[in-house]
Amino acid sequence: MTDADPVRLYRTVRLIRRFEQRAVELVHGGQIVGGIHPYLGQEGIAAGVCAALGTDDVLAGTHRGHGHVLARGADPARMFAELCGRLTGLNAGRGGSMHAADLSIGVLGANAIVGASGAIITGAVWARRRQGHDTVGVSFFGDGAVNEGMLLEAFNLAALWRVPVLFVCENNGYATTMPVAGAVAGSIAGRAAAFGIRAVEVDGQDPEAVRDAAAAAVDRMRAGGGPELIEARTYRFDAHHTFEHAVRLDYRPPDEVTRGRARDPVHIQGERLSDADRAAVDAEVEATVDAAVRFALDSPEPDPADALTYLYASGMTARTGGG
Amino acid sequence: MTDADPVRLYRTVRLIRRFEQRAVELVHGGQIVGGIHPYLGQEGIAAGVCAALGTDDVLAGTHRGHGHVLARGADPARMFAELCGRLTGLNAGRGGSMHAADLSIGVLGANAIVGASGAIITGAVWARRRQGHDTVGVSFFGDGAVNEGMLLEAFNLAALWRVPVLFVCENNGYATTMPVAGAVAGSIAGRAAAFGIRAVEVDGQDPEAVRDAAAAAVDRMRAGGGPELIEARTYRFDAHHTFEHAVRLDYRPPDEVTRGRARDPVHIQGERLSDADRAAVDAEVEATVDAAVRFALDSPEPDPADALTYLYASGMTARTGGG
Amino acid sequence: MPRLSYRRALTRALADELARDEAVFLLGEDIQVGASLVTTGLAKRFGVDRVRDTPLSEQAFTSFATGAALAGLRPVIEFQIPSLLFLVFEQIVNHAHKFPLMTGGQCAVPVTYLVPGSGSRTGWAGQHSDHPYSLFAHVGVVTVVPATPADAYGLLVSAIRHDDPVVVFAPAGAMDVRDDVSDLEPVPLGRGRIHRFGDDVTVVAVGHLVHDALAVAEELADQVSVEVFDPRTLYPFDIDGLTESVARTGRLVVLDDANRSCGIAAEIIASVVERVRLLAPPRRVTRPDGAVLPFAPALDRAVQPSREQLATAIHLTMKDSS
Amino acid sequence: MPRLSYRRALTRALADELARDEAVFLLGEDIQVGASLVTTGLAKRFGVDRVRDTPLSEQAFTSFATGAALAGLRPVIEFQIPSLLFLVFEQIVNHAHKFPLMTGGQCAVPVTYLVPGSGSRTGWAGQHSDHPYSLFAHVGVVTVVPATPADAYGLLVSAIRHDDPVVVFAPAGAMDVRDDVSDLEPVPLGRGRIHRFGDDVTVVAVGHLVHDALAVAEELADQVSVEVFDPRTLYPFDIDGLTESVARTGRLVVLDDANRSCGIAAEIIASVVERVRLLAPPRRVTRPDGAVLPFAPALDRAVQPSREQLATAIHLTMKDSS
Ligand SMILES: Cc1ncc(C[n+]2csc(CCOP(=O)(O)OP(=O)(O)O)c2C)c(N)n1
Ligand SMILES: Cc1ncc(C[n+]2csc(CCOP(=O)(O)OP(=O)(O)O)c2C)c(N)n1
Ligand SMILES: [Mg+2]
Ligand SMILES: [Mg+2]
Repeated sequence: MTDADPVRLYRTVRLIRRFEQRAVELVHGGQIVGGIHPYLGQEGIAAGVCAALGTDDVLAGTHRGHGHVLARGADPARMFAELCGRLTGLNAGRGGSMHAADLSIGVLGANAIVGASGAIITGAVWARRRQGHDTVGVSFFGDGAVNEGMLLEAFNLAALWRVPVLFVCENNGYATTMPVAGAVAGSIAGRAAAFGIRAVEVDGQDPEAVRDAAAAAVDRMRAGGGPELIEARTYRFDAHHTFEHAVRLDYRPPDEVTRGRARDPVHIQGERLSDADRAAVDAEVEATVDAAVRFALDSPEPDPADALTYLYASGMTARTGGG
Repeated sequence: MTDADPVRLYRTVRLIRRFEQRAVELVHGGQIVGGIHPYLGQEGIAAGVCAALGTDDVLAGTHRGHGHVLARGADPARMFAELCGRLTGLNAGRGGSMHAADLSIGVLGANAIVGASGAIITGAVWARRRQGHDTVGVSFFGDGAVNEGMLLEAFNLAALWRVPVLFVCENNGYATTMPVAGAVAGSIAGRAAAFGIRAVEVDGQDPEAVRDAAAAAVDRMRAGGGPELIEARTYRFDAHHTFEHAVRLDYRPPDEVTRGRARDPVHIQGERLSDADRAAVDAEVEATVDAAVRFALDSPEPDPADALTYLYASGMTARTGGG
Repeated sequence: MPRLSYRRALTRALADELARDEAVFLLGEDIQVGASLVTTGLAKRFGVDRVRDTPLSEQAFTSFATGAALAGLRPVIEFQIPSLLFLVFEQIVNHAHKFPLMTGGQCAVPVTYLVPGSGSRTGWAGQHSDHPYSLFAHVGVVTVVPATPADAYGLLVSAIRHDDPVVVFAPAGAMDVRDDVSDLEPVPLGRGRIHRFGDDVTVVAVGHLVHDALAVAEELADQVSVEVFDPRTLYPFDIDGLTESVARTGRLVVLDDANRSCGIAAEIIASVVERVRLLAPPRRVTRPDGAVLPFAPALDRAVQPSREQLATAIHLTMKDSS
Repeated sequence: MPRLSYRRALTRALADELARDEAVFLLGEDIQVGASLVTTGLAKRFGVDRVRDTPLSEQAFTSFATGAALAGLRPVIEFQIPSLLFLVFEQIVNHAHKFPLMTGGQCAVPVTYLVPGSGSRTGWAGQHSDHPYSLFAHVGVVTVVPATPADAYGLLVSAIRHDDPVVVFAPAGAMDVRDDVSDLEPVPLGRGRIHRFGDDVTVVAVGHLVHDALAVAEELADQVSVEVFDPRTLYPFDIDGLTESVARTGRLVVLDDANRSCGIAAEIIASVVERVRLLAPPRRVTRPDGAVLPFAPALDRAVQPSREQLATAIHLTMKDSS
């Protein structure tokens, strides 16, 4: 089911890039409250992995999660609306940047807790397979997450029960300000391998390399091969969180940042298109993003009276807090 | 500082064996309330490891913890008193079987939560070294514990910060009724190795083999080599918990039990002594254990009025629960 | 009428729900063999795929259940020790509980967390003897503490069918209670039960303590007429049912095997005094603040609320209002 | 007099204790750079060995602190998010808290858990906006929620010097409060503070809500005389101080940014009505039951207790007793 089209892959990478740049502007403009963790620089990973998925598959993301949701095909307009806290948002304005979800396309959600998604997606994939679907799942997480016990437990569970989950570690060199070497004893790939999980490293800045690695893993998983891990080496082009735009935290050497930003997935994939194709995609993406932002900003905000509407799926209502 | 004396090693193994057998009797007699997790069959591990430790070292154990406490040199009389809930117990009757501790000799405690001791001991060793001691630590745990995220996190922390902790996995083939193969993807030693922790497997039924492996590890650790892991292959001769003596749970094939019990650390180490030495040790241990049980049963019970005496180390008192 | 033990009532509830609904499955440690004696026979009857033994990875299997629930199944997890709920507190409270709201109503997380043998199991000491139900009432996860075999059956069935997460505490002190039960049926969540009518004072008792409250009520029957109210569900709490009772009796005593500060007893008192003018100050008999159960049996008992304390509290309440 | 922000007061407390006592050290995520803006400059001054950045392994580093405390040190852990306390709940409640009793008094576990920015940080949504202090009051871990810069300094210092575990919540809503402070000194744990005297009603407000309570009290000053009581420590609670206040005013309203059921507001009401006969039923203004903070700012605000709700509660309380 892999989508091998370089143009569509470029479009996804470009869409995420422009989406994130606009989102940062909306943060600065006060339309997005609370800030975001920009996915800038890491677009090739979400785009490449999602190109290898079929419609029955599911994924779960991270705090740096916009790219995963968009690459899987969520509506950018409803995504912007979510970030702006609007009723038309994917989560009706209840989730925001760190919880954007679209279960209708198998996006179980971004997740603000580092390392949390691995076990959740393992359970979801296992359940869907029991229900007769040929589902595989993807759990995205950062280099920091491999130090969370809950994720390592999930590695074990998925391997033991041969649940086809592709664990995708986006190694951008830092967990907030903590460099990988200061946090990870041994290696990331080696950690998965210890659970009998096949692990490969891939250039996360090259969308096609990611796609190919993911496609091969997905094929093996669908054939019954059990979970796999991809460590995608990447670099975060911007701050850990937009909060850093106001408060300078000193932890990445400027020349490292320069070097890191030099390998840009948008350019790498863009080079593979004709100038005409690329220009067409860029224009189309620009129009999409423009319209999406407009949609979001024109959308109504939810009514404070409905603040607890979705608290209980069972329809139970909560006692309010007034005196 | 390794104690290479085979007689003393035999004495420890024998002491634990007889202690546990008597403890089981006390459970059946109702003098020990709540039951115990007998260490029977695994005596060689605690005995062997502790023979490799010096006075400044610290250890933490498990729910199956009597052997660790005794091997480190705690008074068997006060240990029995603890199991019987007496004021003279190591913990003044407050801890019981799963929490027996003697901080005066570096036993930070048995621990009822599987996988919990690894990080605690890592912190304790790091702290003592900062205070100028040449301390190494031992964290005992079972094969079930390697599936607990908190223990895997501790592996990472100890390896990263090069804290000399010897992780001793007592692989007795089962976590309660769950066989290792049903619970551990990959291998136990491989899991440690993934964190850059040197790992060896050893015959846990041979006390000298355990001692030698531990001594070599402790030497390397004192020389600055960072944490290590020993996987000691062993077999639990008795029930997971004495509760099983009343309720038969069917999970170990009888012939497996027979085979497992054939390799007995008491016999293996006993064979290394002259008959006279062995008889002398046996008699001395018998006298010790007899006296210890008497001491325990003659000891007073704590006063219910003091039920919360040690609740706060700061001396804070708790509001009581009466009406 | 057949006599059924509380423990077997739980087994029956699990079996009936496994049989009724393909989406139901069990997860836990040693549940195939049935080490807790609750899941006995279920693996044989329903297969090891639906009665799944897990490695000791509480956080992962709790979140695994969340994921399976998101995909439409109805997992039931057995926890061997109440304090294991501390270990998975994040996974329940920060994930399972929050997903419906955070996704804007896109999903439900119908997971049941069952703790057979909560509270003191004499001799199991500090880390095995907690009764942390008030924590779940605080965070707003449905919390059930059945007192009788019929309620154990009926509430567990309702928990499994409920579309939000539910924690079911089966107190060690109630596990061996037996009762004549004619027909077993679901018991609605959030509805209390008056076990004994009385005129002078309403005693609210939680879980196994219902039986103690009934015993004390009988003991004092010639001096004071005690009504015994069993909330059964601690969250959401049947405040209407309780208010009706206290409005009649005018007096309130709560008997609760949890720590005192911020426990369900505090909530009950606060909710009642917000609504009803009492004839005497309310009283509560609870564990002490910050309780850790010491090992020695006499100390373990001393930290738990007792019948004597309840009788004293009832007497004092009557005196205060005379 | 120098003006000091609440945030800087925390920094000052950490620096003073690091300087005063070699046994003190800090652990946490991104504390060397100072991502929370609380530990700024400390790594440079005291070295990276005493201001230790950790991997994302909350459970391990929390227990590492327990071990270090058992060996005689006094660790302070910074948690970036209140819900990380859920992740280490077991390690704090089942280990650090229980060790002294379970070992029969052989040890102490003097660890401080500091959460800068607890409660709602507008726009951080469901998993970053909890205020779980009542959970710690229930289990019996010392729980501190300072409202002012001087108290933030003084209570954090006392927490670090205390021989048992202490959780310090520094509400996001208070972090930017500035105050004139002359001399900073330790503030005793367990002692409340009356911020404003009044005759008609005692308002107990927790953390940042103290400032809201004071504002409402001023607003209503010509109609009702409001006393504002700040418990500062939620466990152990200064019930004597509060009883004295309520005995004078005869009325009680609690303003609390935690979930309603089994929250500290319930405990305060229960503790007071056990001791004092009120002139009107007590009232509480809290988050709703089971609250999850929705992302959209207006919804986020709607779930938190408001000044309007407090003013209404005060009015109703006065009316009830007239
Ligand atoms: C369990 C947990 N611990 C800490 C945090 C706070 N936090 C949010 S993102 C982050 C860094 C994550 O690093 P990494 O996993 O490498 O992902 P990246 O941000 O680099 O994409 C931290 C510490 C959290 N959200 N969850
Ligand atoms: C975290 C945790 N999960 C579950 C339990 C219940 N439990 C106690 S011992 C045990 C099995 C432990 O197996 P293993 O680690 O192999 O040690 P063994 O009993 O074989 O010595 C279990 C499941 C527990 N005490 N702690
Ligand atoms: Mg990273
Ligand atoms: Mg084992």
